[in-house]
Amino acid sequence: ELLDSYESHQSRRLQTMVNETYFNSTVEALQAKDYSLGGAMDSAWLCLCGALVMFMHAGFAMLETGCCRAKNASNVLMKNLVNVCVGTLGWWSLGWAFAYGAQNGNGFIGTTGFFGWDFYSQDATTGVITPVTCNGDGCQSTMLSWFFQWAFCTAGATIVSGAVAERVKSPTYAAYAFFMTSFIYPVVVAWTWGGGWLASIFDVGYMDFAGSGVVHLTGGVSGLMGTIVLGPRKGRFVSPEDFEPHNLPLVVLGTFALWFGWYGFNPGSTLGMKSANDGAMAAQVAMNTTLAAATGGITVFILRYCILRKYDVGGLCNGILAGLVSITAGCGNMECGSAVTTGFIGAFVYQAASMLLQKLKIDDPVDAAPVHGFCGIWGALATALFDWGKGIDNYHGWSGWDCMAANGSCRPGIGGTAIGAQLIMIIMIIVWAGGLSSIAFFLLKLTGTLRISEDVEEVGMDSKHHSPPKAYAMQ
Amino acid sequence: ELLDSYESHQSRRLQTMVNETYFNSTVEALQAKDYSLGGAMDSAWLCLCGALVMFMHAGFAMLETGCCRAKNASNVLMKNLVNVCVGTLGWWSLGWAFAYGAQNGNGFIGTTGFFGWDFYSQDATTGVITPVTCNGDGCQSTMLSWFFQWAFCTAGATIVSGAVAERVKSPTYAAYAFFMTSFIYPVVVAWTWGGGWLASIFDVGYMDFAGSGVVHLTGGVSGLMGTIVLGPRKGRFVSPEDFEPHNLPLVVLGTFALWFGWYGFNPGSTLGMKSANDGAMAAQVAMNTTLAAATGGITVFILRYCILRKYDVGGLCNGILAGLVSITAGCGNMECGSAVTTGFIGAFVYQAASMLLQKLKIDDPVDAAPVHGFCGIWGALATALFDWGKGIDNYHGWSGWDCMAANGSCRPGIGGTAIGAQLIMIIMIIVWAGGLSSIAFFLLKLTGTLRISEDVEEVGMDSKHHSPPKAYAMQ
Amino acid sequence: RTILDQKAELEEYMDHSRRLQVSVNETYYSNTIASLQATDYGFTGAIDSAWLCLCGALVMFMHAGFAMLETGSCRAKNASNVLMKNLVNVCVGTLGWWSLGWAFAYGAEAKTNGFIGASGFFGLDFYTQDATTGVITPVTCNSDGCQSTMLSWFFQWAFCTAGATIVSGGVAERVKSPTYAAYAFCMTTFIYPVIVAWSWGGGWLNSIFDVGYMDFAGSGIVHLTGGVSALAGTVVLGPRKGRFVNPEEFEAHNLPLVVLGTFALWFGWYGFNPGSTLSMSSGNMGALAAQVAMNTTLSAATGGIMVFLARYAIFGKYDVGGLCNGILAGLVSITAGCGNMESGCAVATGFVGALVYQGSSMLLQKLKIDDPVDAVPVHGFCGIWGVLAASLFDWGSGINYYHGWSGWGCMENPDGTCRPNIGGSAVGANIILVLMVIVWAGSLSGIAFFLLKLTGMLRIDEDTEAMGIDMKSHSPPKAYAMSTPAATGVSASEHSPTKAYAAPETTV
Repeated sequence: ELLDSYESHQSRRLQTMVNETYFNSTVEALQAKDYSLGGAMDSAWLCLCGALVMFMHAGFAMLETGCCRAKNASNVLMKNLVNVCVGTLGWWSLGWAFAYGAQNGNGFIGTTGFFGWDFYSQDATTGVITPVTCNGDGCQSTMLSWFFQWAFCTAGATIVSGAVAERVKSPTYAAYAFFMTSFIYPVVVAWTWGGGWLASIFDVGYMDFAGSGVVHLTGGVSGLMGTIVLGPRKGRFVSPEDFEPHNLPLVVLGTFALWFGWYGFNPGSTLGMKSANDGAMAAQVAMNTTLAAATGGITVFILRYCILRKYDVGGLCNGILAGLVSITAGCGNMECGSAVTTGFIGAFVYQAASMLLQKLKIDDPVDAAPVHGFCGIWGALATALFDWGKGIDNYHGWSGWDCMAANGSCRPGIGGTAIGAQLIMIIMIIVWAGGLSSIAFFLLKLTGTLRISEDVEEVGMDSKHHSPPKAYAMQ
Repeated sequence: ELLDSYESHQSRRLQTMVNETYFNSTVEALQAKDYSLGGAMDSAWLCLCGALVMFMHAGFAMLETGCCRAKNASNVLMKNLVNVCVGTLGWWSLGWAFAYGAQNGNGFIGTTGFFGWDFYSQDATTGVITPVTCNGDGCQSTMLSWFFQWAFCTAGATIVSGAVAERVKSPTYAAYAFFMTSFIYPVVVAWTWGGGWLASIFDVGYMDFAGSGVVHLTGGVSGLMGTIVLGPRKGRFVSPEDFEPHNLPLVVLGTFALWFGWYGFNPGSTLGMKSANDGAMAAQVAMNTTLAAATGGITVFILRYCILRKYDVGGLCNGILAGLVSITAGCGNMECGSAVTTGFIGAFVYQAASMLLQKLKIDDPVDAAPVHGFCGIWGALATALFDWGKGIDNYHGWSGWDCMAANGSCRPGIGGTAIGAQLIMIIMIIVWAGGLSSIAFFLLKLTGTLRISEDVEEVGMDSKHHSPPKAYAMQ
Repeated sequence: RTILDQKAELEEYMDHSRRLQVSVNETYYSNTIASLQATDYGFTGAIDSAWLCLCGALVMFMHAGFAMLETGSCRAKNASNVLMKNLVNVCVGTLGWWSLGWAFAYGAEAKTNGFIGASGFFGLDFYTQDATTGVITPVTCNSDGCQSTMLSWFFQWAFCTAGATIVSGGVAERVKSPTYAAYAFCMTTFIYPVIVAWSWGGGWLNSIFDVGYMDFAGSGIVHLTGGVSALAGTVVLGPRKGRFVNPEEFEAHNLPLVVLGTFALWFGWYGFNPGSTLSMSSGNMGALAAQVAMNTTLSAATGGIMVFLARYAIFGKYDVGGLCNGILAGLVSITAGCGNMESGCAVATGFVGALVYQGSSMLLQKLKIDDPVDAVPVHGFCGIWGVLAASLFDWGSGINYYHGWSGWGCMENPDGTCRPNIGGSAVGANIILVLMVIVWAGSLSGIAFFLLKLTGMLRIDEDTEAMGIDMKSHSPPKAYAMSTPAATGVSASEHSPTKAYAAPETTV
């Protein structure tokens, strides 16, 4: 009976012990739930951030329209609308596939996912569709990536529309926008964010958190080529006072809309939001973005006042944008003091570039090239120069708050290499986007389809080509 | 002694074993945390998406104002503001209760929750308030639903304000807006989203993910009735050039704001964000919304250019909206190629309807009926025609990526029934909203309180009734 | 038998022990559960960050609203200047908040000395770095979860600069721009942060009367601070020239901008109020945010329609600007109490707020105080009302169950029972908050503006005021150039007949 009593006692205790099968299935259910919540968080974050980035189109449209003359206002508005519509179809049909499709090791261009094919898998027999791709980190739908990156792609293309405003033929620009969003920009992305050859260059890789180089420099240098090939607007350097912004409230509204949208552009570039680290990164990015924007704006404003002895609201707006572009690459791996410095230097870069273009009689109606091109270069450099690490020996790059490691210890002396990688990225973007864009614009020029006739330019595109023939009828 | 040694060995091992009670309480805490996180995610998602939808009011206001004449600009702005204010009170006092209150099986109208009563439960003795209702899926506050659906309700009512602009008496319109938001629209919702008779019709039920029919068709057909009963603005078909948009930048700004807000309207209609499936659905919705908008815009633009040989920015804007309205019902159960097709056809539907109204000399100042009414019909049809399934036999409907099942297997041959259900929904909305609205407008006409006097129409409402007497004083 | 039986039983035991091996080892168990808990913990950090980053962005968009509203409400000849003032305000304010403001407001010292913080200047100490490995830890964790200090900095930055912008409306069209920039720096580095230190920062108002103030999203802390400072500014500056002689010249020059600004502000308020949950880590936080969103909506709509009706009753005209300001009055009124009121009270708050706004707006007119955008009635007077309403309309059942910050339960004694009869103290605490904000912000701003006036740097000269600041000091000299090439004398006069419309402007 000793045994009996022992056994009964024991079995009672045993019944209250956890069986491993039960434990494992319970834990798996909890893990699956967490996994699923992670997917939900990512989607909510990127859908909303993508929407904010999309609202930057409103900003671009208002800013560019306000900066141009009233007689072309409708046309500038149209260019922005057409750009986003055509760009969407370009990104859907070819762009995403070139940028983010599987590269099969070529390091240069993706080759799968045209027209949104293969974005989900369908069970051949049951017909059940699985829209997400899962890996160790969690599940994201390919469509999520498509949507978020779409907003970036069309934003990049819109930059060009500002530079060529008021004199480019509209259908020509639409064709160019398709080319930009389906080939020029996607290939740059394929090299970088898409995991191509620049991602591993020099064994360190480029670092461009949200796209000072990938998006803004690509747009800026293309815009510069466009404006050079087109030549200045008639009379631009004869009677410059005729070319002043026709509606400053629109300019300021556009600037605020862009700044607002940038809180999707930069923080959203964490590309996920499922851990406290993602969250802390987004917070840091938001803070740095804010500081660089404010510093850039006020610095350009003061510079302009020193030069002109007049308040220049348009300059203040462009200064804010210059600060924003400058911080876009390095917002993730800089501390706040460096962000202020980046914005401060970005303001000088912008102002100098703007004056340089003036001097060279290159007519960029909205200063797209100084803001997005030159500050884009500066931003891509700043991200390597102002990296968090302790001096040049502890480069952090994409590793966030920790050094880039090899075999578990920090890799020493890679700061210089990192700067080199940035330089290669900058040069390659200039060569690729600038080269292709100038070829495209030059060919269009040769065929005579690039620039509107003098007559139309004189009268204004609105009254010649638009219905209604004017953007305003205030009386 | 064998037994003794066994027991001591066993008990030592047992001490490191986990007690089930302890385990269960730990697991419950984890489950409760996940459950709670799910509620937090839902709330964050719907609060932010609701805010985006609310911003559509800014879009409507800018679009409608820009489309009208400068002399009535203040009045149009006012109509939009009054609409949202009055509509809020209508939705709070009666609307929500009719739409989402408990129907007690009548299938027609809800009867609880007037004035936000019963939105939370209070313990009679301790006074502690419990604001959430929980079920197996998680906890959501009724106030969350109220807020998100409020944005939809007032947006639906605003559609009408565009159609009747520039000639309706303002207090009359305010009264109508109250009627719309407290009765006409809520009853349509009660039939559909509220779980009423259309939800189970033909054993398949209607399918309208975000409201092509429920919101847009309701608004569009009501607007059409309003504009027919009111008659055209004086001189509209005599000197149409006087009725051109007075401020195109506002029109474009409004379009971008609407498009932006649509990323709350459509993706937010997942009504939750607590699993990777919700997230994947939202991503798909965002992608489809984008594609249809862009396709619709560019197609209308090209159509108009073919017809007019002029660029028509307003047409491009309305084309974007036509695409958005068309995809609103089917954004959740279509693949991207179908979304492009839906937008493409929606553009033709819009353009044809717009020309039809012109031909019939029905004066719809902002083309509200073609955009929201006709494209709303098309959208409700498209959602059944372009369902994911493999042909007509695997209708998915609300089931997401899987077929509608009965007893665990796919229900065959219900695609036709589903189309029938959509037709019934469309017809019932037209009958209900169109009928009630036309009766309301007709009664108001009989009492002479509907339309402003000829004198006021000539001079402009702003200078007659507004302080300040004009919307612009640019000099 | 016994031997055989015992053998069988022992074999059974051996069998049993094999079964025991499949039950769970505690170390394994603990590790597994800890990793699950860590994931959840990480989620709360992620969701907090997503929520506050997005809500902060919405609040930031209120600057667009303020800029459009103020510009539209002023005269065309000063449009550029008003736009500039708003832009400069946010840029300078950002640097002010970064350099000193955040440290004064949220530095840890505020909790101990009760008055002002003193750590975190220039964003220093916002993260910890391991001295040897150089690894950076950007978050501070407690039992609720992890939040980065930078998250708080960002979200509160949007509030700080929004508060300062309120003043820019009150002093518009006559203040010297550099002077205003200097004042904005002062506002964002000291005046506003100290009030925050007293309240949200955990200072002395937090525990006053043993109940503490209640101001959920800042009717008092943000709006009253801005409103009373604007009052000080506008009184010291004096009215615009001719304002009370021919008022019709001072009407809004661009109503679409006013309405656009109003919608942008309303939109941004959904970051301002719901975001003030300051986290989103539980279902309760979500429910609170939903309630806040609903109350915000109701009060805004009620305020707007009430002011509109009141104005129509008084003037017999539709006043769109009044409708816009009514919406803002409703929003300001509900900002303090949106978290501890039910929906009927929110409607009542907006209703009363509309009357407060209209009454104070007429009072200022009568006193010949010229507030171009009615910043003082909207943000100052409705701010006061909002703070009072937050304690008067508390959820609890009667005066005995004050809820305050406790959400949906009563404020409790240490032993877990409801504290009786603290409703009166709560009202008192909020009155103290109102008075202290008025005294602090009003007097500091008044002194600042007065000193600037004495040195002659406050107000633009009469010549500039008559001509418009844009023409005198701006490049380009006017905000709008809507006219045709022909009208501005561009070379293209031969083509001008093809232009279909004439210029609305003639230059000054």
